Amino acid sequence: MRIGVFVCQCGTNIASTVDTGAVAQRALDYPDVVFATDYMYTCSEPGQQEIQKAIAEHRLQGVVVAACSPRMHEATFRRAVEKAGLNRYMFEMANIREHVSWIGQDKGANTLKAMELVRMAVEKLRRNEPLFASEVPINKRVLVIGGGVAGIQAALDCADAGLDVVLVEREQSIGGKMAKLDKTFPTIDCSSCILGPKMVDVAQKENITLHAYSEVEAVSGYIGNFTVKIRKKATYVDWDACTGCGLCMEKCPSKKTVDRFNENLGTTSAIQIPFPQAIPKKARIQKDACRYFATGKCKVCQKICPTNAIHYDMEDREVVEEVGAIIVATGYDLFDPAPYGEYGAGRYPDVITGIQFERILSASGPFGGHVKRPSDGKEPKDIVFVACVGSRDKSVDRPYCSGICCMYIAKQAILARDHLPGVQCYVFYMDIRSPGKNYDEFVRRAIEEYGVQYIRGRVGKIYPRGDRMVVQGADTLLGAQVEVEADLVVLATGVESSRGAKELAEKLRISYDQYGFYMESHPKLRPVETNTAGVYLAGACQGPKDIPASVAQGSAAASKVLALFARDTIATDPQVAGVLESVCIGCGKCLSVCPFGAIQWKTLRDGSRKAEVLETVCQGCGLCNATCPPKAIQLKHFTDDQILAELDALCA
Amino acid sequence: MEKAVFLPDTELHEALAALSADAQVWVPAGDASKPDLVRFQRYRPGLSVRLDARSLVSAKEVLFPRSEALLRFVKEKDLSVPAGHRLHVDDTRTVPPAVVFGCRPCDARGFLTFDRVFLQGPYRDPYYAERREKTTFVSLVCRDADGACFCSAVGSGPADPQGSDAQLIALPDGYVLRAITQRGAALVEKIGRGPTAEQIQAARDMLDQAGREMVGEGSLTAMDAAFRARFQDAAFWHGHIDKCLSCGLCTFVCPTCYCFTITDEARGLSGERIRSWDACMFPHFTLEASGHNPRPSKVERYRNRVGHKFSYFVSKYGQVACCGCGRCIRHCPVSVDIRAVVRDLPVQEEVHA
Amino acid sequence: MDEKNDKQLRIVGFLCNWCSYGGADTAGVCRFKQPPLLRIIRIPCTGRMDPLFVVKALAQGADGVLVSGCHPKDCHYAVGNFYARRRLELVKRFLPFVGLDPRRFHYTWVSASEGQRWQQVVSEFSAVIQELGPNPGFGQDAVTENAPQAVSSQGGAGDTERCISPRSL
Amino acid sequence: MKTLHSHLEDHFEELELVIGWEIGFEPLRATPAFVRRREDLARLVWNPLCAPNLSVYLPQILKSAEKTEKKVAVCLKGCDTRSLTALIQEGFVDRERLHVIGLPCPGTVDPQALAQARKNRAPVTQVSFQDNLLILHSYEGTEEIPLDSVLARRCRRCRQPNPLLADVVLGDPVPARCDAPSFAHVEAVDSLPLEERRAYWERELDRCLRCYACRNACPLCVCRDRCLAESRTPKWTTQRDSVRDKFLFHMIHALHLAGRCTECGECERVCPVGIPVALFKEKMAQIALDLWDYQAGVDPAATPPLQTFDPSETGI
Repeated sequence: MRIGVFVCQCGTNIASTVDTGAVAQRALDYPDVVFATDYMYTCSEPGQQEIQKAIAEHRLQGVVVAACSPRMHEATFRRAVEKAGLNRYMFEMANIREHVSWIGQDKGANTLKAMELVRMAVEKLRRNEPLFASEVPINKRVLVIGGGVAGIQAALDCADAGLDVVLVEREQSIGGKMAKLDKTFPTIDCSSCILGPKMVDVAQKENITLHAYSEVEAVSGYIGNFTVKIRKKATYVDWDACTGCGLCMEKCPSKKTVDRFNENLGTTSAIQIPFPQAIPKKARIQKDACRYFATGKCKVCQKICPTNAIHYDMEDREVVEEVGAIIVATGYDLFDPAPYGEYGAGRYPDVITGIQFERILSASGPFGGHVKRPSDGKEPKDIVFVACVGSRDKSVDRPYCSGICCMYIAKQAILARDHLPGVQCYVFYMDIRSPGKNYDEFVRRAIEEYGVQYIRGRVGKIYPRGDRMVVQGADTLLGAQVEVEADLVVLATGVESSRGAKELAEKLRISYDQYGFYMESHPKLRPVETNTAGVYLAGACQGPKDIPASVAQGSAAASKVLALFARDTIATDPQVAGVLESVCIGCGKCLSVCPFGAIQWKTLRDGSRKAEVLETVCQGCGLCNATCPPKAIQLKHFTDDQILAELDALCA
Repeated sequence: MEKAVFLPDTELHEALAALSADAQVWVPAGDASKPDLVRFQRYRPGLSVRLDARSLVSAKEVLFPRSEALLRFVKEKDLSVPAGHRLHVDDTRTVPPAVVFGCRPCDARGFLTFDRVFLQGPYRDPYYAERREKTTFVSLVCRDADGACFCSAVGSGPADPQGSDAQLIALPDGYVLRAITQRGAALVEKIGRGPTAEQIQAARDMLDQAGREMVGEGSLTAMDAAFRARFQDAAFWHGHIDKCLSCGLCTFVCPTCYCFTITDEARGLSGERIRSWDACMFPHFTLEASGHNPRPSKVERYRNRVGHKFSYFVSKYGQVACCGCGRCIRHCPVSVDIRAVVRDLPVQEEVHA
Repeated sequence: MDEKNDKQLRIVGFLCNWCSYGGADTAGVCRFKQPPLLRIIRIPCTGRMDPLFVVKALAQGADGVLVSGCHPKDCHYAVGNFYARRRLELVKRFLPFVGLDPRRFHYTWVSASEGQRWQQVVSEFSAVIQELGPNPGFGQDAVTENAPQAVSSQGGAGDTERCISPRSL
Repeated sequence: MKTLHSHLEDHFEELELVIGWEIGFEPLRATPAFVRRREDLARLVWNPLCAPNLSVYLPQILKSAEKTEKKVAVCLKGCDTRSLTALIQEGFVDRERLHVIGLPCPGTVDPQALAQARKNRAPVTQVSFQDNLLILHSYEGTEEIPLDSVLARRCRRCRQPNPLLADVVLGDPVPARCDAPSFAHVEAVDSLPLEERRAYWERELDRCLRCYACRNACPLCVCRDRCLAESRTPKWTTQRDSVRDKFLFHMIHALHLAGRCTECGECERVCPVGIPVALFKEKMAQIALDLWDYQAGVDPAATPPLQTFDPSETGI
């Protein structure tokens, strides 16, 4: 190999503490180095031209640049050598700025270290091989998991662009948490009025396939070519036949079924359509509440159904969808306040959660939009809101801020005053977090126009006194203990990761943080990508988010998918593992450790079993390489011989 | 006895020290921590010399080191020449005289196989030749054959002088050392004292006795044809070889296995060309560049080992490439018995009642 | 100036590309001064770390070996460092059994933003290595009882460049 | 060995092959026997000389054996069944194709120790066993040597004399010599100062011939012809006869056995130059026990510790 070495002075960034000329001179003593020089700014246009000129003049087959971090300019130089006709992987960088000149002032020691780093780079380069990206066709269908507002937005954007969309929703209807909200902050517009049309859109788009009351069972494949198994859970109603007329609900004798959509505040029938705007608007039998399933007798719904849609023998069904990209928009769940025993949630009917209050406020809610308290149906005169229940509290393992509660408390207080002008609202809070557009103004309105009393301090205890509740807490601004008597207490429960989030992450092979929120690829610059290529995030599954942020992310994820699908094929990173079949012993250790399921069995003609890398799935971590006993599987560009060459350059 | 001296037990160390003055002296010696672990070691004062014990490994490494640099090379960078460097090769070597003292006759005889290949074949190996010329073999007439020994079966015996320059004959209080070759005579002159007539007589008696002793049953020297006839008999080879682990122990302890591999061990611009022991029981031995291996399993490999020693070498050089030392049998982890394999080679006529 | 003929102590660093290599970059960008012993080999993930690299480096005389990756649960590849820490801890505990000084091997987790922590890790480990001095390696100065009649000096020391350099010819 | 013979006689029709032991070229040598004909069953023996761990043959034999209804019978001592368990765990052996004859084991003889314990020098012509006594006959007379005085090192620390898994167990259970894993020999090395430990291993490994008997006798060394120690690409070791290259080979072996070695001690038994190579793996086993409370070859359903991870693990 003919190698050229270019030592960058980086102005004085390197040259002031490294003798770059001596480093270049020394490089000429290394094997295969036929050209070496130092240059003021190697990354500049003339600097790159210098490299390209030397490649031509000295017939270089490999290039080492000793300069800044490869994380900074490896891509730049790879492009430069590629333009000059070299394979982009016949290039190595020695980091003599961040790792040498900037961290030490002893010029002698720095120069020596720079020489050794160049030597290591040369020795590695001598064992480099040209690598070529392969192209795989893209299946231009997209799977959206989760039919909340983020998922709906993503699905609609993709569908508008002409893509085939598969939308999977775990619940009976799409709409997510937003469908349960009465109004939205800070505009106080009706939640279902703005979400409803989008839900209808989903139902009407011909290129959206909706699997409601369904869950993702398994995901295999890789970017451009995923295979997804979806389990359609049994509803005991043939949705092709059901017209959503609601006759069954009327006649169903099991009217005492707990109404989950209404957050357990009311009752419904065993066969149910969760709410009037549900999409799809189809009935489902809740098996554990149904008289027929309990006793074998009843069948009222079956008799009454005008389209004969009821089938008690229905079973779960599996469908398989092939897609090229996946958007995960599985949303969030709300913190269960049970750990706060001193607040009495669940024990006292008039201590409720924010989402329950949302249903109370809703015209389609359990009380038809009349603000009443659950215990006796009386209109409350005093309402206390308690902020940060399950947020910013290490004692319940929820140290993070849920982001939305400050705002929804303000909204609910305002709405309560709208509904019952005489009601007095109190808010116990730690800090008010209202950084969105028009958000702080909204909170100020609650305080100033609606007279909501904000008390800065934590609530210590909530207990009944007569038919009212006593809220004991501190007012840290006054430095005094306060006690407020209220008819209704609303706990602003925080956001937590959706139940089952971790299990789904395992199926998708994406990372999640310790609270179960999915990890984006980069917190600033790759906010909707994951580290699994072809899987994108939208909405609160990535972390607490309000509606505008979720919608924005839904659109962002859709745009990522559209960008991906703008091409017909996808180039794969060739720095992946490869198997030398003649050495593979078929022990399967690589298969068992691969975090991406990128290795599969291949049977040779002689019947022997060998590992095979799915290059498009492999992410290039090298775990298999470290695990393989005979080292038959090698991570390209980071092979054993390449790493050993670097090591041997230092000591042997 | 032409030239003989008596070496009392008490003067053994003195004699070895004297020989060490102008030669490397190799003796069977116990390990410091494991006295029964006897190997050939370079003599040094305090070494626990064990002429009474058989060495685990043969003395082969004295003339044929486990690895040796055939040459050293340096590529001197010079961009004015097309290669970008000038190659400097250094194959100078210094081989001091050596003495192998107290090996068994089989050990010394084993080198006759080496000689055939390294000295008397179409190519003379200068590395081996120089050592061979400068090394004197003093063997001890063997009186303690064990169950693995079979020197007589390959045409040798416990008093075989072939390959030895001098012979030690153990007496109760010392050794009679008798020269066999000129080189041996030169060595004998340097040590010991004049033997008494009784000592000479006792040594003669011992030699006679040892010379008549048969170690190992039958003869294994004329198996060439039988081997060829058995070559394709898979059941035969499986029957004997299923238990073989395919390690290289048998070849590495063998005094006559001379196969080697040559590799370049380089770092940066300099390195060495190494010759090191190889074994026909190893997979890489016959692995071809295409990836094909004509001896894919232990059956083919072991068959080759038997064939080489008792057939191919015989037809090429007229002698078996085995000295009957029994090390391969004695130390085999699963006691594969090459004698039994060779003995069974001839197809037995079915005896009908 | 010749980097082979000095008394400089050397630490071989194996750093994952995503976290610790970035952390070392961050330390550089922040100009956090560090002793000049460390030479970094970039690997994609600590999951790529075969514990044999550690053993081989120390056997052939690296004065120190430093492995650093993403904090557990922050692995770019989700689980690479979970595997790595088992393997690295195993080898850390094994080294002293064969007489290799375990103080010469350190593994830790540094994120891309922890420039200061990186400075601290390098400074502290360099101080340990300075204190320990040169690593004898394994078999480097072993007296081979049976030095054969050699054609040349035995290659046991491994560093042929030290035996003969172009200049000595 | 009536029971072994009669058991095999009774079941021979179901068997394709029986792997057991027979007397080798001298009475003190038991060697593996591959029996395919009924009349050869009589050659099989079972006694404290039956040292080889026959599980080493199984992956290869099962691969090449014809896929018939018939099974391969294998005689395994207590400790050998741990090796088999590990092989099953890793998918190298199909349990269904085996007929495992488990043999409770009183311990095996260390030939070196036996040679030292003998007073007579004459070759042994006949051996018999009685109540943990070895009775050796030679023309010099009869000697009785207690088995306990000539046990192999591995057997002195045995905690698995009885088979863990078997289709049939022949013989009465034997009490284990150690209740808990014993690492006394490892600890003896650990008690040396660091420098001396290195010097100790340099001295021991200097003898290594790189004949790879230790590797090939190891039932868990599943790479066989693809061993990294002989590989030139990648090149971890050179062909030099240097202590460091030998060391690297043994480190490759030890690290590949980490969390997998069932401590059968075969590597050490077969070493022609007496290097206590099993200590490397015993040290690995000690570490695996300390760190993960894991013992190899005990639970066929377990995953070896380096093949898995635990996010909640702290302190490492």
